[in-house]
Amino acid sequence: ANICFAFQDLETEFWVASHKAIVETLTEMGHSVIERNATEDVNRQLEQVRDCVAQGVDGIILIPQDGESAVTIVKEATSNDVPIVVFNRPPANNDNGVIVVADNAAIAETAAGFVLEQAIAAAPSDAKLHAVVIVGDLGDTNAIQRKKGFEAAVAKFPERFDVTEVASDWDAATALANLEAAVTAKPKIDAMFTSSDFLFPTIRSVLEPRGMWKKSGEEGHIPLAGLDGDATACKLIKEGYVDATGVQDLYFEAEASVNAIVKAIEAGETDPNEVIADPGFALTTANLAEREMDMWGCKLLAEGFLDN
Amino acid sequence: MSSSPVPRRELKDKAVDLLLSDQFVLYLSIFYVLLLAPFLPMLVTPANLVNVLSNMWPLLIVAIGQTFVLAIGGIDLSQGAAIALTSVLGAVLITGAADPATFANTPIWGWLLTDAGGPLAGVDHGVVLAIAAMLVAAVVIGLINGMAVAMFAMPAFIVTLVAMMIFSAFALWLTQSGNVANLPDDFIRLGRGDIVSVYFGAKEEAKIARRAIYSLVTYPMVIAMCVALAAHMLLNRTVFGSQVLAIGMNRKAAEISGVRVRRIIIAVFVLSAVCAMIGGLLFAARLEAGRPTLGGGSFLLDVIGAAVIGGTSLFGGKAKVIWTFFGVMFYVIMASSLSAMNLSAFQIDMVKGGIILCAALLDVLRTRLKRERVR
Amino acid sequence: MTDLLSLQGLSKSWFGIPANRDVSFSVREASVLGIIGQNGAGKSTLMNMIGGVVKPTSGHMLWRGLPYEPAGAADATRIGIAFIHQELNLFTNLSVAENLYIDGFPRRMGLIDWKRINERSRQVLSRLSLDFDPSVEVGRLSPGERQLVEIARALHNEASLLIFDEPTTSLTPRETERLFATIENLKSQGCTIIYISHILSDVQRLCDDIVVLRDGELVSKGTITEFPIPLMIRSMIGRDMGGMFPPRSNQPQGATVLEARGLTQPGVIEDVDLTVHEGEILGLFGLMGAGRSELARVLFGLDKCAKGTISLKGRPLEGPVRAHIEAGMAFVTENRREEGLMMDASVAENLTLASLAAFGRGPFALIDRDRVAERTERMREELNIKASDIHSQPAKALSGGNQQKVVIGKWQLRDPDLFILDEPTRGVDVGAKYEIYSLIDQIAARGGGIMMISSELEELMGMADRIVVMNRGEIKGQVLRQDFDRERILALAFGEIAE
Amino acid sequence: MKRLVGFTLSHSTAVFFVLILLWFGVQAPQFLQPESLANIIKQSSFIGIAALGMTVVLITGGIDLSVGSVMFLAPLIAGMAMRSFGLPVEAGFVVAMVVGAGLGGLNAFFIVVLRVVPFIVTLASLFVFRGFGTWLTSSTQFDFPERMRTFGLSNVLGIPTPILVFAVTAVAIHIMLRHTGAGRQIYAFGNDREAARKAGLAVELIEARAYIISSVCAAISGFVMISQIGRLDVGFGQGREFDVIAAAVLGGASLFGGVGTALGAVAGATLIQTAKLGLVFTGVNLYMQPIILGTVIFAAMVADGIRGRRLRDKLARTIRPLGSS
Ligand SMILES: Nc1ncnc2c1ncn2[C@@H]1O[C@H](COP(=O)(O)OP(=O)(O)OP(=O)(O)O)[C@@H](O)[C@H]1O
Ligand SMILES: Nc1ncnc2c1ncn2[C@@H]1O[C@H](COP(=O)(O)OP(=O)(O)OP(=O)(O)O)[C@@H](O)[C@H]1O
Ligand SMILES: [Mg+2]
Ligand SMILES: [Mg+2]
Repeated sequence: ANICFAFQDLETEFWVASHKAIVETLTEMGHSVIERNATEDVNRQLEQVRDCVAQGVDGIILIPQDGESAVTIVKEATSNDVPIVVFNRPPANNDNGVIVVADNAAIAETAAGFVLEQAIAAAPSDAKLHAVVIVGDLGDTNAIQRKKGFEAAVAKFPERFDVTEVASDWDAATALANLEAAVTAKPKIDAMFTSSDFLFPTIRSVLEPRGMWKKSGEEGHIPLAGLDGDATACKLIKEGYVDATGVQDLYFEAEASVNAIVKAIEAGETDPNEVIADPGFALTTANLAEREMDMWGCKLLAEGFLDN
Repeated sequence: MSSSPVPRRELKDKAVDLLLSDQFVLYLSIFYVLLLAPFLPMLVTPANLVNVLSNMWPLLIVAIGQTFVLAIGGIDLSQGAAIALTSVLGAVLITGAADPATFANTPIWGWLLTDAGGPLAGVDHGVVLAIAAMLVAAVVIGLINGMAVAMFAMPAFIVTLVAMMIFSAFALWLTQSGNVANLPDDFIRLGRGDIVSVYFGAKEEAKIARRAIYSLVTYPMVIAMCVALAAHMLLNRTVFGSQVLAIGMNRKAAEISGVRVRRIIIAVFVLSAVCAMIGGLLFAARLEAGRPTLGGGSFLLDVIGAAVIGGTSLFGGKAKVIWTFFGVMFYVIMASSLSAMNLSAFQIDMVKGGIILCAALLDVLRTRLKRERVR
Repeated sequence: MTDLLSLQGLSKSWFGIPANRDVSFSVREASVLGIIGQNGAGKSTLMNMIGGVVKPTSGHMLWRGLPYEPAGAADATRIGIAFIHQELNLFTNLSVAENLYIDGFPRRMGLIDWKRINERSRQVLSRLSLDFDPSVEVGRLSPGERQLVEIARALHNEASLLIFDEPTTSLTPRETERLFATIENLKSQGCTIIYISHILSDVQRLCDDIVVLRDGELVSKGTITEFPIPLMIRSMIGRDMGGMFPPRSNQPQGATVLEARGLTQPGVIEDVDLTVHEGEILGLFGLMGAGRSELARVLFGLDKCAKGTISLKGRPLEGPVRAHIEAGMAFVTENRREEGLMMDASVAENLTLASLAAFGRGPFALIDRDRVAERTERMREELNIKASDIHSQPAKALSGGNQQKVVIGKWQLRDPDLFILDEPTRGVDVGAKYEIYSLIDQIAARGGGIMMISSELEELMGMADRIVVMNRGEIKGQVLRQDFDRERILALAFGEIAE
Repeated sequence: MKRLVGFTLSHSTAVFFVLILLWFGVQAPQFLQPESLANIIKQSSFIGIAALGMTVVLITGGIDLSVGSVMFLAPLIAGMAMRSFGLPVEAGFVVAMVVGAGLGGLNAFFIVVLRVVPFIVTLASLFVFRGFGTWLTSSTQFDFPERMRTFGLSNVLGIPTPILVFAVTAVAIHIMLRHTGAGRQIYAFGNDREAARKAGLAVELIEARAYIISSVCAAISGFVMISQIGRLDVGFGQGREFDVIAAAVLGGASLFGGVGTALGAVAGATLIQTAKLGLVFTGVNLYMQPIILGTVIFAAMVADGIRGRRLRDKLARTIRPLGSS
């Protein structure tokens, strides 16, 4: 079949890995794939999906920019009788299409909760603790979801944490500058959460010269958590620098999406409707042993992804 | 000068004529499509052409506003932010419902926005009132830009860059990054409503598939054509337009000749913001949500790029709405063809840059011919 | 004597229209060659070809008997040609010294040797008796001063051929004298000079040989003794001219058009009283820097003034330029390139700029194109503007004199009551000057008042009913037509006497 | 009192700068500590170095939109070379500069030889350069050898390397612009291209040089930034052209050519970074940060406008001595 794969960008490892997984699986199954990169522009994405529809594709896999645009685009497809699967980011309502989702906020909450607990455990019972959160681009739903997840985790320990929010705009250089300033302003840090794993090298560059980049168990280690579950995070968790990362099961999601679309096309169904949830989990120093290979980043790592 | 046979000479003259005319970019677009059509047959399918056109209208309206600013030798980087802010504002006013989970933390929760939606939800002519409010907001943005440029003699680039930062941040802050959906149908129809639709195919088909029906005339098309026509008259046929171009060519001379330079500069920035708002209205309507991130990313480069490819000069004094029209057309056709080429996502940018360069090179050739042309 | 440079059948066309056709002549070493011709005759184009700025369409040149084909201005400089362009070619954002050395700075250890440059610049400037600091930015100099800097730039190169394309348009008599002395001096040192000017008396005084161009062709050449001024004029314009100035067709009538009282702006002008009557041509004379242009700008509302009142036809005037224009004022500035014309716009667009509103029709002020075509065409005929097509030819492709006419025409379309003309005939040929004078006379005859600023005393004495003389921002006195006396006016201008 | 007002007005930009420092300093005293100030300068170097090059292009009356992509592509190729040939970081640095020069040369070729407007050329190369880089990496991140970070985080004589590179670039551009013939000719070119040609200057060379300088600066800026992180993400440098132009324009360069200084670019970049980091220091709400930052930049431009006007008034020509009437 002829399948249109419309995604919102390819700028982080997670999206690149998803992209690869989906395109490769489809091609292996003998389908032809039309790729459309919206480069984070919803309008362009809508245009691209319309374009796909106009080309007469048999089905669409969509990675939307956010929930609201997803609703519109799904409607665009279904009203033109093209089956559609939404990958990873849930539409604001689940009335149409096959929806494969992970709950960013919940995963973030688990991962952040893990390091906050560690911080609490290490400190005297009444001490006020300082947590730093690196926030993504405020125009990006994922960033907002992750920020919310972190806030929910903090809310579980009322009155215990002072939070410093650091803007990154999903940009390493910005994150470096801002984090460096934040650390200078308030050098005592008890826990840190980054909204995306891709910022770990940046965090390291800030902490290392200040002697704050320590392995778990060493004096001065800052409990550190992220989200995505990429290869670097896996490596750092194994080395002990990082304590937790929120993981979405990328391979599960990709496979579910591909299967759903193929099934719909084969059945001639134009408006399949189903929600497939990826529960996700947090890979932590605690569950590393048993769950390592559930994390896509660790699989990549094992394949030698970082040895280039 | 040479003694070449007469008919050949005429042919060459015709070719040169073609190259030098105002419609050059139109011919370029047609030539481009014809060149690619054998390799990418889907490019010329009615479905695709309709799609290309539908992508063109909102961009065209925004680019027209930009053309006016370019005509006075300015630049308006805040158009994207104006789109974001006005779309959020309009949507907040008319939305039918808002999710507390998303909006409870916003500064407007409780007084402007509640779970029952905005103040104009369900009100008679609520959409019209909301659009009026958006218009007012756009005028205010334009006034701020224009006054800073005209009164404080600040460079337009920095003024509008700052305006872009502030207004888009303001839009994000208003909704705390939330997109405002649940808009009334009257509003959404503006973005996709068909006025005339056509169907090419067998008549006896019992049920016509939705995708076999092509929207030929849509609301966005009508709105954009009206704006374009009005703008064309305004810029290239009225006293106001001549004064705009005069300012772009030589501000001092215009001032000494009694042109109300400041007032016109302000008017031009207002015009630009209003055009942005109308374009944004169409974007918001077809996305069915007001979005604080609308018009972000490389949108502005598309807008300015389209205007400049059309032939409008960044240094002012040389601008035509019709040029922008064709420039935008070329731009959307290019985008569509890039999709059709089915390049890998990793190559698309390179090809895009290459096409822009080729178009510009043809333009250079054309200018050179113009200069050397024996009349 | 040998020929330094000879031109052989040089031609140049712009857009297929010939600016020079088959021009051949030679320049003798250590002589001054005058080139004269009407505006647009092709003088500057010819010089641009010699200076390597423009490539000939056909023909060739010999330099000291050898073929000379400059690829750019740098080639001309290298073999020893210095060129003072008609339109100033200075960089207003750089200092005087930098302008002098821009094509080759003396260096020390790879970096510019500022000390040496400033010293040498000062020397070059002092040759022209200029005493300003070479580190001052050119943008802050008056047009006259800029012209002198341009001349200094040519002098410092020690060139063997100097081309002066209308060098005195912004100079005062005193500076002109100084320039002439410099030219004589250069000649005696063996330099060769080509001198272009519309001031024929200067040409006669200075030059050894004459070349006359008309419509791009060489019409006659010879030694200066063969060319008395009337013959020059006849060769240039192809007919005789009765006199330099048209007869004044009216006497000023009583009513006051412009009245200024006690205009004062600290540091600029001081307690200026001025009146212009209907039908009167008021000449405003002064030396460069006397503040005439400043006064004009104040009158026109372009610059503020701290004290004083201006009224037009009895109505007090305040506010921006626009109010002044609407009340009936017009202002032809001395800097047509920066303040007068839109260089890239067509002649017609320039002509209509000041009266655009009048061409608006209907509620949206749509431009009435037929009327524009008709009025501009009439104006072109009235002013005899030489342009191939006023709707497509840009102003920058006109000769200097014709550009000036366009600026005047722009205001003429408004039919103003008071015309302020700042150096209106700068760079204009005798024929066109006569036309501009006639135009001024007609405006006056129709009852308009005219204030004419000029550095050419002859022209003021020929045209004005009354001459007011300024010195250092003050009015030093006025002389009525019947009392016109060159010595007295100059004395007033130099501030040697006052009334 | 009057003198104070006069001083404030004629140095309004500098005064404004000090006020910003004080304002944040009062709220968060650590902001004024040497470590923090050094950090500001270090973080300014990224945009600052590129703004120095951009200033040169702006002086010619052109524009370079491709800097963001050069920041990405030049270090990438340098990194690949470092990894394939085991080059030391210093050699990688040189490779980045050479690549930068090449990319700038490409821009210059289209602008100078083929005479396409700079805006379009650099808009196209913005896409082409980034596209090429994305293609090289298949859109994944690129990890530099560990020695890269050692370089980026090192100090020379107690001065962090990024600051040192920033300073050297600034001095080099300053001397080039201010004290060499080539530099003064760039100003002349930007003031009046036609006059420059008539004066016999090699206008093509002057213009080409500007684009090469700009790209080299962008390459340096990207390389130095990346050397601090050790990893190059695909989105690196995207959209930075606006930051860079803003810094240059805030520093006094005009998009219409003819004006601008190296010092101005440094000041512009530093001012913006100071405000940015001040907001982080004082813990301002993330949503408010861009709003305040925009306001600060706007105020700085107004202050600069006032200074300009004062300067003009002061230098205004007097025909008669003041006060003598
Ligand atoms: N750059 C140009 N493009 C097109 N036409 C030009 C250009 N420069 C000059 N011309 C035309 O060439 C002709 C000769 O112009 P030129 O400047 O040589 O006259 P001129 O004798 O110097 O006149 P003036 O005394 O007014 O300076 C004119 O008709 C003018 O319109
Ligand atoms: N140092 C300077 N700084 C700024 N502007 C100057 C300077 N010198 C001269 N000008 C400008 O040059 C123009 C000529 O002024 P000036 O007072 O010399 O006029 P003028 O008396 O009419 O003399 P002329 O017209 O012969 O030059 C004015 O517009 C003036 O503003
Ligand atoms: Mg001439
Ligand atoms: Mg004057």
